[in-house]
Amino acid sequence: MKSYISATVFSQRETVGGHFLIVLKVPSSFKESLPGQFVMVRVKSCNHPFLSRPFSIYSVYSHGKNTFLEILYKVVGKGTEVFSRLREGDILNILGPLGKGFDLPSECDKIVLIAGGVGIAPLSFLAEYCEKDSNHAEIICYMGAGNLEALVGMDRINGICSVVKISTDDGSWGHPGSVTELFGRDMELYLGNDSRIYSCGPNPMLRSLHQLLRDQHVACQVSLEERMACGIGACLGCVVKTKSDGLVRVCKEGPVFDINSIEFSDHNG
Amino acid sequence: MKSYISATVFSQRETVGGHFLIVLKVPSSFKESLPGQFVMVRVKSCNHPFLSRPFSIYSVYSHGKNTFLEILYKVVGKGTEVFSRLREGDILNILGPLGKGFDLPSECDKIVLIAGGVGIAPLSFLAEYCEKDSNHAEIICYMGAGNLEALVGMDRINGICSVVKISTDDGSWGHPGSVTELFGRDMELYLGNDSRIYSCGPNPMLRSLHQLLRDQHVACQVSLEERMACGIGACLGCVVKTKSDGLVRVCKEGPVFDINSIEFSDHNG
Amino acid sequence: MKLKMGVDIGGLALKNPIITASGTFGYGEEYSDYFDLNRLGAIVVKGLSLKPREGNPPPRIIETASGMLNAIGLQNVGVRAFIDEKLPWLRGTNSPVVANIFGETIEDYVNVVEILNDAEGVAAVEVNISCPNVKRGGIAFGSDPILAGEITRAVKNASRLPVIVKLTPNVTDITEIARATEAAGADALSLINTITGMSVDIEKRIPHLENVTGGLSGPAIKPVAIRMVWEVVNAVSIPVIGVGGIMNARDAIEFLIVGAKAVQVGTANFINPGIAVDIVDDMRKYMTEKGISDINNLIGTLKI
Amino acid sequence: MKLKMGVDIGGLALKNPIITASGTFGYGEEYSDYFDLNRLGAIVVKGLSLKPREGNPPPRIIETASGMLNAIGLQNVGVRAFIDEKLPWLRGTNSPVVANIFGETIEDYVNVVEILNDAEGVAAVEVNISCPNVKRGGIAFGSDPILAGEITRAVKNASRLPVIVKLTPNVTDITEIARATEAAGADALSLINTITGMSVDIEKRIPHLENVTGGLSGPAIKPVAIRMVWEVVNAVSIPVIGVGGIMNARDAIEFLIVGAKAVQVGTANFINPGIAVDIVDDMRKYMTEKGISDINNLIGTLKI
Ligand SMILES: Cc1cc2nc3c(=O)[nH]c(=O)nc-3n(C[C@H](O)[C@H](O)[C@H](O)COP(=O)(O)OP(=O)(O)OC[C@H]3O[C@@H](n4cnc5c(N)ncnc54)[C@H](O)[C@@H]3O)c2cc1C
Ligand SMILES: Cc1cc2nc3c(=O)[nH]c(=O)nc-3n(C[C@H](O)[C@H](O)[C@H](O)COP(=O)(O)OP(=O)(O)OC[C@H]3O[C@@H](n4cnc5c(N)ncnc54)[C@H](O)[C@@H]3O)c2cc1C
Ligand SMILES: Cc1cc2nc3c(=O)[nH]c(=O)nc-3n(C[C@H](O)[C@H](O)[C@H](O)COP(=O)(O)O)c2cc1C
Ligand SMILES: Cc1cc2nc3c(=O)[nH]c(=O)nc-3n(C[C@H](O)[C@H](O)[C@H](O)COP(=O)(O)O)c2cc1C
Ligand code: FES
Ligand code: FES
Repeated sequence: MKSYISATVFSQRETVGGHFLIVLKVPSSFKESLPGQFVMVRVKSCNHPFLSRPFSIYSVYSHGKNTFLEILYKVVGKGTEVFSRLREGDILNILGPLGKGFDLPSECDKIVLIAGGVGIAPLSFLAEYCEKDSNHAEIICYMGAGNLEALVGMDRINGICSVVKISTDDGSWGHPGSVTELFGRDMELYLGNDSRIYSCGPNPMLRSLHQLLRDQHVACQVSLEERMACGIGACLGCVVKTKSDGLVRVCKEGPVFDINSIEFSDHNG
Repeated sequence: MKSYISATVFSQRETVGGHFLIVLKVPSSFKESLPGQFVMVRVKSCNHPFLSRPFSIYSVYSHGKNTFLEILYKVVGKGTEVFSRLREGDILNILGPLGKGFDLPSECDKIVLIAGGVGIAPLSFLAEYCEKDSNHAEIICYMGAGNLEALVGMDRINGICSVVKISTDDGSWGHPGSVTELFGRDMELYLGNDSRIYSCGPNPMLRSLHQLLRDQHVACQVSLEERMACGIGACLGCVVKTKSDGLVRVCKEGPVFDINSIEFSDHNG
Repeated sequence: MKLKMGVDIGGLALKNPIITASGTFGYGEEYSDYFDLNRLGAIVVKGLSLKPREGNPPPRIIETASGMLNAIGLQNVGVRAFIDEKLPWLRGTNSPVVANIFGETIEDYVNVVEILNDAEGVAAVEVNISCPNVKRGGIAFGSDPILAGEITRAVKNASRLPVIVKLTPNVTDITEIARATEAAGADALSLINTITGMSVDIEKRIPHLENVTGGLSGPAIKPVAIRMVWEVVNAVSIPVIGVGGIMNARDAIEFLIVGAKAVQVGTANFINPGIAVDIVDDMRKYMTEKGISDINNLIGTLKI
Repeated sequence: MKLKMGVDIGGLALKNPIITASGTFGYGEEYSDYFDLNRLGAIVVKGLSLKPREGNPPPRIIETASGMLNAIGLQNVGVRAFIDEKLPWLRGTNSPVVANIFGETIEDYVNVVEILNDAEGVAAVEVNISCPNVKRGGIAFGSDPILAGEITRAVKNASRLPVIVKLTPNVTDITEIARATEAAGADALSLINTITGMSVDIEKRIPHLENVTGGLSGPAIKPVAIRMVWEVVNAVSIPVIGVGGIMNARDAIEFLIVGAKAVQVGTANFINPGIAVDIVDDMRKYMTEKGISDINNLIGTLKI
C-alpha cells in the first residue's frame, strides 16, 4: 500500500538566485524512484498553499539507514515561496514516487539532455542513473537559462556529463540565445539509432524543440508540466492534448511523453 | 501612527504541558504597554489561521537596544496549535498594544489577583508593574487550574507576590476545588477600600466570582475574552453584554471591565 | 464500546456514513493503492453520460484560497465503457457503488439510467442536476424547481435503483428545489455541488481556466454547504447527504450534527488519497470519546 | 511615469479605485491611527438604519477556512447619531464618504435617504438590499428582481446623491437583479455582499454563532465575487464596484481586469488595518511595471 507520507526537511539552501535545493528524509520505499518520476509536496501544518505541488525527483540516495530525496526548484509563486522558507526539521507531506518516468536507454551510444532552467532536475537524475548503470553511453547536456544567475544545477551535471554546453538568453554565459538553437546547431550529430534525446523545460522551449525535431527520425522524450491537483490520475485536472489519444493525464500517462505524441498549444507558454 | 508590525520569534518553550511562553522581538513602542492590554497575533507567511488571535501581554522589557514582548498561552485550537510550532527566527505579524488595561491602584494596601489557568498572564504583568511602582501594596495571588500540570506561570508570580494560594479541580495541588471557592474563604480580608481585586480566567469562573462579589463593596476588575476579528473596534464582533451600556466591544471598551458592569451569559462557558 | 456506524440512505444501506464524492475519486482504482476501498460507506464514481466526453481543454484547474476551481467539463468514458471497463473491477469491492449521471436533456438522463438498470454492481444512481439543459436555453436543471422536479420524476420512473438527486448551491433558495425533487420522488438528496467561480491571471490578463468559469470546491465552501444542508434537512423528510469542504472527521461530524445522514468527501481526496478512511477512524474516536454508540444518535442533534 | 489612478463611479469621482467596505471600517475613526484616510478612494461606513440597532447577541463571529462568518446583526448608531456624532469627524478627511443604508421596509430606506440628503459630507449612498423585507414575508429585497427594482427606484427618487446598489450573491442569477436595479435608476452597483453560511461547534453541538447563520467573507469567496462581477459587467452598462476577498493589490487588480471600475476592501482591514493604502501603493507598482499610465486602461481588459 502506498500512503501519504510525512517527510522531514533535512536541509535546504539557495543554490542560485531564487532556486532552492531541498533535501528531505523519506521512507526507504523512495529508493525505487525512477528518473522522470515526481512527488506531490505540501507543508504539513499550513493549509496554504492548499493543493500539493508537483516536483521532479532530482536525486534519491541512502546514507546509513536513511533515505534522502532531493528537489531542485525555482520560486515562481506562493507555494514555492512558502517552501523556500522551510528549515531543517519542518515537516512536509508528500506522495510518490508518481508517474511514468523516462524510457531508459537499453543500448545506445549517446544520451543527449536538453534542459531549460530548472528543467535540469529530472535530467540530472537521469544522467546520474545512467552513469551508475552498466550502460556506457556518452552523456551530453545542453543547458539554457535566462541569464548566468539562473543557471541552476550546473555543478552536478558537469560532474556527470562528458560535454555540457550552455546558452543564456542574455548572452551572459555561453551561447547567446536559446538552448534549442544551440542544440539545433549540433543536431546532426544525434540523428540516428545510437542517440536518445531527453528534454525538460518551459513549454515554449519544448514547442520549439518539437518544431526542430518534427521531421527527424530520432527518439526524444520530454517531461511536461501542468497544474495538478491530485497527482494520481483522479481529478483529470492535468490533461495535455496528444495527437492520437486526445486529452491524457500528465500525472498518470506522463509526465514523460514522446515529443511527437504531444499537440503543443500555447496556453502555458 | 500605529502600524501592523513584523515581530520575530526570539524564543519559545513549553512551560507546563500544552502551555507555551513565546518571546518576541518588538519595536520599542511596545514599552508603553499597560497591564491588561493585549496584542493581535498572526503568522506572517501562513494564511492559516486566517484571523489574528488576541493574547494578553505577559511581560514587556528591554535588553540593550531591543524590546521583548512575552506571551503565555495555552494550546486550545488551530491557531494556538500553529503558534506552538513556531521557532526562533519565525516571523509574526502583530498589532498592539490594544485595548484598555487595568485601572492601576493609586493608593491601596492589598492587591488581590485571582487567576484561572492561563488567565495568570495579564495578572502577572500587573503584579510586575505594581512591584516596580512606588506603590508598596501587598500583592496576593489566588491561582486555580484543572490539575497540577496546568498550573502555568507559577514561578514568576511566586517571585512577586507575598502570598500565592493554589487550587486545583482534581486536588493534585493545594485546595481541591475552584479558585473562586478558595478566594471565597478569605474574601472578608479584602472587603474594604484598601483592597483592589483583579481577575482573569474562563467565563464560568468569572461568573461565579461575580456571584460571590455581587453584594459586596469591593473594587474588582476582570479581563474578558471574546472571539475577535479586528481587535481595534471596527468589526463589532467581540461584544459583551453590560448592565447599563448594552453591548460593548471587548477590544475597545475592554478587555478590562468592572465585574459588576457585566451581564454574564453562558454562551462561552 | 461497540460502535454502530451504519446508516440507511433511502434504501441504500451503508456500513458507515463516509462516501467519496463524484469526480474526485475517479473510478475507484486510482485510490486502491492507498487503502482498502471496502472500508468506505460507498463510492460515487465520476459523472457518466450516454456518450463518452472529452471534457474541456486545459488549463482545467486553479487553486484558490482554501479551495480550487475546476472546469473538467465532465470528461468521462461514457456509461457503456464504464460498465464494460470500470465496473468489473469495482465489483471486487464490497462498498456500494453509486453511479453519478448527467446529460443535456431529460432523455439523456433516462437513457443512462436505463443502461445502468441492467448493470450488475451499481447500488444507486446520483443525478447531477447542475448541468445546463440545452433544450431550455441552457438554464441548469437544478436551478429551477419545475425542471428539477421533471428530471427527478423521469429518472425515478426509469430507475430500478434508489435515486439520489444532487443539488446545486447556485440558487436563491435551495429548499424550494429540494422540496420539488422530494415531491417528484427522489429517495435522497446530496448537496452541495460546486459553487461557480472564476479566477484571473493578472500577468496575462486571461482567465486561469480555459473555460473562463469553474466550480469552487474545498474548505472555502464548507460554511455554505453546512448552511444549505441545515436548510434542506429542515425542509424535507428524505435523507440528505452532506458534501462540501470536508477535510477531516470534525468537518464530517458538523454535517451529521446539522442532520446529514451521510457525507461525501471530495477535494480532500486529492490532497491525501487516504483521507476517507482516516475520517472513518477519527469519527470512531470521536464517538468513543463522547460515548455515542450509534452514529444515528449523533445525526441531527444540533441544539438551537 | 505619472500615474492616473482616478475613476468615476456614476458621478462620484474617486482619486483611486480603493474603497473600504461597509461594516469593516467602522466610521473611519478606528483606522485613522493606522494611516492617512485621505489616501483612500472612498470610505463606506457601517450600515445605517433609521433607528439605532443593538444587533445580535454574541458570539457574532467565527473563523472559517480563509474567511469568517459574521452575524453582527447590523448594529449601528442610527442615521441621526451618525450625522451628529460621526460625520463631523469624517468631514475632516477629503476622501468621499459613502453612507451604506438598510431597512426593513421601503419606507425605512427612503426615510434614511431623506435624512442623509440634508447632511453635509456624504458623497453617495450605498443601498444594502441583502436585508429581509419584513412586509413581504422576509424575502430579501436583493433576491427578487421586482423588489430590487422597487427599492432602487424609491431610493433613487428620494436621493439627491448618487445611488450605488449593493447586490447579494445569494441568488440564482445575479444579472437579473443587476439589470432590474439598473433599469430602476441605480447609478452604480457594488457586489458582492456576504454569502450566507453556518458553522457548528462539534463539542457543544451548537452553532458557533448565536444567530445560527452568518455572512461569509474573506478570500474564500473571492472566486465567487470575481465570477459575479464578470457576469454583471457583461449585463449592465453602469459602473460596477467589485467586493469580496480582496487581500492585496493582485486581488484588486483581478476585479479591475474583469471590469470593475473600483473595488472595496472588507475583511482584510481586520487583519491589517493599513492594508487599503498598501493596496493603493502596490497597484501603482503594478501599473508602473506594466507601463499602464491610466488605471482606466486596465479596467475591463480581460482577454477571452
Ligand atoms: C511533473 C512536474 C514536475 C515538476 N518539477 C519541477 C521541478 O523539479 N522544479 C521546479 O521548480 N518546478 C517543477 N515543476 C513546476 C512546479 O510544480 C511549479 O512551479 C509549482 O507548482 C508552482 O507553485 P507555486 O505555488 O509557487 O506557483 P503558483 O502561485 O501556483 O503559480 C505561479 C505560476 O506558476 C505556474 N504553475 C503553477 N503550477 C504549475 C505546474 N504544476 N506546472 C507548471 N506551471 C505551473 C502558474 O500557472 C503561474 O504562472 C514541476 C511540475 C510538474 C507538473
Ligand atoms: C483580550 C484577550 C486576551 C487573551 N489572552 C490570552 C492569553 O494571554 N493566553 C491565552 O492562552 N489565551 C488568551 N486569550 C484567548 C485566546 O485568544 C484564544 O485561546 C485563542 O484565540 C484561541 O485560538 P485558537 O485558534 O487556538 O482556537 P480556535 O480553534 O479558534 O478555538 C478553540 C476554542 O477556543 C475558543 N476561543 C477562540 N477564540 C477565543 C477568544 N478570543 N477568547 C476566548 N475563547 C476563544 C473557541 O470558542 C473554541 O472553543 C485571550 C483572549 C482575549 C480576547
Ligand atoms: C475535479 C472535480 C470534479 C468533479 N466532478 C463531478 C462530477 O462529475 N459530478 C458531480 O456531481 N460532481 C462533481 N464534482 C463535485 C464534487 O462531487 C463535490 O460535490 C464538490 O467538489 C464539493 O465537495 P468538496 O468541497 O468536498 O470537493 C467534482 C468536483 C471536483 C473538484
Ligand atoms: C463584520 C462585517 C460587517 C459587515 N457589515 C456590512 C454592512 O453593514 N452593510 C453592508 O452592506 N455590508 C456589510 N458587510 C459586507 C462587506 O461590506 C463586504 O461586502 C463583504 O464582507 C465581502 O467583502 P470582503 O470579503 O472583502 O470582506 C460586512 C462584512 C463584515 C465582515
Ligand atoms: S493531477 Fe489529478 S489527474 Fe493528474
Ligand atoms: S474585535 Fe473587532 S470590534 Fe472588537
